[in-house]
Amino acid sequence: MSSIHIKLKDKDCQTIKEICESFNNDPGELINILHKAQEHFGYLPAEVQETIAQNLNISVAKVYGVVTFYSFFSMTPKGKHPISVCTGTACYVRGAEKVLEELKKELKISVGETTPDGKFSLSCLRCVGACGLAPVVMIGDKTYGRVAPEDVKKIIEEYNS
Amino acid sequence: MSTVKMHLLVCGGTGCVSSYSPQVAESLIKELEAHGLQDECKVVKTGCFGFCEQGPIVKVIPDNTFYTKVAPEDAKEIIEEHIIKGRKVDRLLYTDPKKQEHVPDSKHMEFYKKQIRIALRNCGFIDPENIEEAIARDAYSALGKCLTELTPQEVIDIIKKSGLRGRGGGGFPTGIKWEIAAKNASDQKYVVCNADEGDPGAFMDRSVLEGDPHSVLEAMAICGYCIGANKGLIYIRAEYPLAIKRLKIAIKQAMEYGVLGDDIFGTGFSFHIELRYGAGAFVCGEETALIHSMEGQRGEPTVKPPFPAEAGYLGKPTNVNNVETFANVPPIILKGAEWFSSIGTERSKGTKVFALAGKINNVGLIEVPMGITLREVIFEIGGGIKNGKKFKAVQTGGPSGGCLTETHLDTPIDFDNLLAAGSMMGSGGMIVMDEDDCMVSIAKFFLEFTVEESCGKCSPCRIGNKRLYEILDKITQGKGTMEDLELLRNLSEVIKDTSLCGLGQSSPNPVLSTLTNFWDEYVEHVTEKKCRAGQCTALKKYIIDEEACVGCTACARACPVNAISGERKMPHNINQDICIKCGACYEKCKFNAIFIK
Amino acid sequence: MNKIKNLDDLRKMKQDLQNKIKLRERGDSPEAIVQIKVGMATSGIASGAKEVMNYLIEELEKRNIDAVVTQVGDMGYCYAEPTIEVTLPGKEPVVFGYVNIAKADEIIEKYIKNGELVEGILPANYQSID
Amino acid sequence: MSLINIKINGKELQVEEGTTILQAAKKVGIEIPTLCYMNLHDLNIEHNPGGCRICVVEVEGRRNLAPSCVTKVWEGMSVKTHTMRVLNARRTVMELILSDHPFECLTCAKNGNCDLQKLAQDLGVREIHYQGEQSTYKEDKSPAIIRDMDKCIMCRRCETMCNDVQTCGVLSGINRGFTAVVAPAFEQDLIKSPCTFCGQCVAVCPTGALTERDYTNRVIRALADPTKTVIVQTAPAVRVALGEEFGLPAGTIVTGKMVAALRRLGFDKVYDTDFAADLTIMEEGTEFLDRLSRYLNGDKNVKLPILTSCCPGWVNFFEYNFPDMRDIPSTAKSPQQMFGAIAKTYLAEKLGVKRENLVVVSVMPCLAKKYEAEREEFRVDGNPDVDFSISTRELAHLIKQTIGDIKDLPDEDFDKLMGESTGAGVIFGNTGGVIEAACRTAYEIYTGKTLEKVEFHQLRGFESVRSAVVDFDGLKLNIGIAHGLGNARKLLECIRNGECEFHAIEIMACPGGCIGGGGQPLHHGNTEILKARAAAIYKEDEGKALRKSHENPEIIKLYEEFLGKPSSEKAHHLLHTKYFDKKKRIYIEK
Repeated sequence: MSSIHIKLKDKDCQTIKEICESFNNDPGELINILHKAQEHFGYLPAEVQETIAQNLNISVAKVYGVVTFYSFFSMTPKGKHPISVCTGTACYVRGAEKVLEELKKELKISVGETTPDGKFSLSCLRCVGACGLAPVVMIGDKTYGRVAPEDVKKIIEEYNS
Repeated sequence: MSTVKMHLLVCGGTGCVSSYSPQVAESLIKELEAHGLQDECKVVKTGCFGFCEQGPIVKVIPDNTFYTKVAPEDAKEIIEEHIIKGRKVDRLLYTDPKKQEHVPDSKHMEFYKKQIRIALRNCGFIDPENIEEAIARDAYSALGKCLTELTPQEVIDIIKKSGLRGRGGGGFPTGIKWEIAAKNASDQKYVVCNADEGDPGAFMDRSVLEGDPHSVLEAMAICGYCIGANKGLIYIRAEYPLAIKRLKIAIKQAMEYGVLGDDIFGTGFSFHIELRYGAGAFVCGEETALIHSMEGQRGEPTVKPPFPAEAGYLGKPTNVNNVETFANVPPIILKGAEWFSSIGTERSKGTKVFALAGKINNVGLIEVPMGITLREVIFEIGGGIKNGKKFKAVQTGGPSGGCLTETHLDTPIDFDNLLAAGSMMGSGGMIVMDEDDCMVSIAKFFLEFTVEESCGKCSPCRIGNKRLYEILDKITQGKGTMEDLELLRNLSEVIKDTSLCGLGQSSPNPVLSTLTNFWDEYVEHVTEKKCRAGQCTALKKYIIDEEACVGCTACARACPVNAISGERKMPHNINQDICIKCGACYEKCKFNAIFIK
Repeated sequence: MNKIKNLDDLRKMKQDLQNKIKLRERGDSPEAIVQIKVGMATSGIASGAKEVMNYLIEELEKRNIDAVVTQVGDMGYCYAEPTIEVTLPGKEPVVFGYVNIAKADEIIEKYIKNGELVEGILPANYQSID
Repeated sequence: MSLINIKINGKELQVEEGTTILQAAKKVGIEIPTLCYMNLHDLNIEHNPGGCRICVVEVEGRRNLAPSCVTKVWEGMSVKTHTMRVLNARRTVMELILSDHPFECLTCAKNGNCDLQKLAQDLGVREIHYQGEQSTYKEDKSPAIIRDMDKCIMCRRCETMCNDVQTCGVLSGINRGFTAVVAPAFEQDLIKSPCTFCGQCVAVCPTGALTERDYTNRVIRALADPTKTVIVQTAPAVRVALGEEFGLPAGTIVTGKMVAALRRLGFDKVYDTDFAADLTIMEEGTEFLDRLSRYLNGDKNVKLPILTSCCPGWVNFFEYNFPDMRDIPSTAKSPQQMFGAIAKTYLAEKLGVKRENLVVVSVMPCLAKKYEAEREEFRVDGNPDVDFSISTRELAHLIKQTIGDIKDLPDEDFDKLMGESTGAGVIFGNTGGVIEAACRTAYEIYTGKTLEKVEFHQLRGFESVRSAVVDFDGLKLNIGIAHGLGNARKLLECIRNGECEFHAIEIMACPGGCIGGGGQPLHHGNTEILKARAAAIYKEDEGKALRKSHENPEIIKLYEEFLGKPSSEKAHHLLHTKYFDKKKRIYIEK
């Protein structure tokens, strides 16, 4: 997993400390703690994981092992407009793959990447439960249903203006 | 109170929410207020109606008018025409796909006719964020009955007698599971609700949690009473924000009303429930993996025994059931084991919720009695295949299941029949495929999922599934051999036979079932390099119809690899060796002279 | 907030709350109870259909009769407005014309409670309107 | 324990409840192949994740095959271990594992000593039907350990050793599915991790994924260089294990043949680390007595217990994990480094060789010694006190490449000046040995009396954490001993929390002490081998004429001619060191 490096400010370390304390510094709550930290920082850079490990008194390798196990956790910041394509079965049989290909072509990035300008990031989701609207693309909190590959350009333009 | 003469139920499930049902509800309220009708007509945001295909849904009570695809702008017309003048808004009514007629109310919809709603009894009926509506519908009455009238063993006996089996996939008898956990003595035990619904294309658990969270909370408390646990944990996907929100509200309200917490109903029994979040790992649906995940570890399954009922969460006896299983419990307690077991088949009692999706007219969530046939589900409830195409297969059981064909359409659906047919019940995903779906590609799609979701702990699953995927990919690329088909089968068998957990033990099912049911299609891919569904890009052939081609050269100019040659005003030709099958020529041709073979 | 201290509290609360959703439960299985449709088109409203409807809803509730009252558009009997259609469980629908409050009371007491016919039934050569 | 009746391949037998199928089969002589499974029962380490699925067997009534290493028997169980279904499964799984393993056997460090290779042969794999993408990772070359994760088969023994046994927490399973592998945090190199280089991961790795950094090439080059004087020192635990590499039974003492072999390899002088061990006792013992007497006189600035510091894995461990307590270990360098420091000063002068032309090689049972030799503080103007440290295994390779075998070599003696040693130096190789050696000397210096019996049996044994009382003529000293870093952690936490009081503590990073070091011939989980090595160490001690460090004539001479007294200024300069706080070091690449 590639990662970018940041320097944590004292304030950030304090936030992490508080998150850990809110879970009694219990290593059993690691996943909940990571959720909170990701909510706060937007992603989980190495330094954040390191600080969590110190607070919980567990090895940072263990934290990293957990972070890399779960697809919800990310070590790279998402774009300003995170794009998620549902690749659940219902969306698959209704052409999600072609929509994904089109998005990759349009944004010139692959899944898991962010555009150089930090505007868009692309990821896949397993079923957002809007199977009736398949294929579904989410940009931020907004859901686009029945998306055809031809629609991709137009949708992206909404965010480019 | 009695002046309220109408209710407008607006679906607040995730599907409808993402097509703006909250805004619809808002507009309706605004319109009602504008006409001074707010006391006569109430807008209620409910859980999912199941009919997601046509969302957002607004249902008018008491006449059961079922409005589909309602936009916020439609609110004015609904209020002014229907509510005030009693005239239904025809254009928003559901159109029957077969008869092409508007259906006046839900009672006349094929979609609902054959359904029996037990687990979904309150979904689309009550406001899930209001415990009072749940209580009015008997919530916590079953818990009250258990705590005051029945011993734990008596409750277990009722569940055993009802024949309820786990709805999460395995189909293990719920009563027996509870009994084992009850018998393992310990100072602390746990009840865990598995809400880590991960099957791509299944969302029944989420619908229950979003539409009727109290039924799950109540059932967990009942389970706690039976096995001697006072703590419950719900392991829920972090990707379900709405369900999480509603669960939190429900837990808070239940605590306030005293139906959860300490000394419930003054009986001395206490039960507390906490939420734990999943983080995107399908394998955590496996109960040992789920427990490790709740303990803050990598969600890697461990060998059973020991079963969670012996040593589960934090090493303590733990009973894990899935959401739908729990949702069935309160009605069984209230209405009796006989009532429940009168529904269903010999060995599969009650109902099952399915998420119907794919190439079908009525996509949505349905609850049907066990023993119903696939034909009834697909062609009656589901309204048949979309766009009048031909039915090809139905995939049940998600990535662990298999593809069933026309020959299985009249098989009664239950745990054992599906297993015998080479698929499984799974959590209830049901994806319908038509003639445009390539079965090799479908198997590949599921394997891609498994490869990504395998935890990597045991070698057959970690490497074997990857190799299965690679062989399938090779076949869809037109590079497969007959020997590959043999290897696929052997490898599939070995992975099933040797994998550590349920994920690997069932992951080859999509391969095996398609190999069995669609052998010809595999052979075609291998020997004729042909994909009859036209889905495998590498096997597509773009050919110019010499009769239709006028030699305009548009295609030749569009071809990025110069595979098209021909004189101006003469029929052109595509060199198949050079063609990269990008389809650019096909799109450019104005004379429909290029066809795909 | 009333904390539920024992099972009786829960049962009582359930009784009290049932009204909230009674409408929906009745709507869910209308064939088992009395169904009343009130013609509510513009002409109906003008001729007092709304008052009749409110009266019916309130009185049925008071007199403890499980019924579902819905409004429909023009029933095709403009001359006899306001009109209502009553369907008793298991019986054919019957349409009454010129219904005012007094008539409504009579319909409840005689036809709905005892199945006795009441004056004012309109000819049955129509189709029920949804 | 109740007995249970089972049937394996038709054979009926009774076994204790809780026995696994694997153990039960072994009882009746049926060998079920295993790969990820590891059982170090004397050390209470059992690793059975059930991950490789090689040991699967057929159990009557069970739908799928059962992993025999974790499946416990039940009454009436009927097992078949070698049916065609089982063989096909095992062979297919093996093919799968090999399909994701590089075919580099010829150049692999583990060639001929690889569990995977042997198993593939045993299972008769001749062709790999399932080919496809192979996982690739960047190679991680630390001064001590090389990680080549392309060869990892995810048995995860290393993870167990690193986390459960040694509690270093360096390695963890990361990623999932096909990309799952064992790695340090952020897949950084070991050198940037809190790795102690104890080498226990290397010792248990069934493939070539984890191996020692091989310095034999550098040694060969030095030996070939006529301008260099190359000398060698050999640690106590090497001589009782080297023979195993040449087919001798475990516990065979090959000191003399080892010396002969080293001479034939071309080393100019062959010396003994045991000599430096005696020197360590002089310094550490003096420091201990000094701290003890000040402590007894009520000096509040003195901290007890004193902790031994001769194990470099242990030193790394407390620098990372207990930096707040780094003032309590003895400041005495390890024997390897004491040897180097004296060799490059005193000896260089005696031999008339310039420091930069003197190459000091050490043969160690240890991988952390390689890292220790590279520490900045053990250099003078960039020139290291110890140039290269090679493991017992590397020495064996070198001998095999050149001389062939050691069995027929004559027994030869170490060279003079730094070759003489006492029994006290020898027992450094066992857990409890350092503290016993220290007691032998400290007792005599403290009491002024001669020990009647030099053995302190209360300090010996295999128990992971031990405590014993040693009577210094009325002064009762509480001694603590731990081997294995996980046990060390327990002991240190106990001290930190003020829950236990000791005067002195010996800690060895590896289970069993140096005889079980990460550089020793692989014991493949057989603790009988460790016990035989330990017994041999004590036997060597018994055979020595001198058994107390302060009686070593070469040591006496060294102090007389060069160092003055133990703990003198010169001794401090050359033989003592300081420790660093490495906890705060951020292990993230900048």
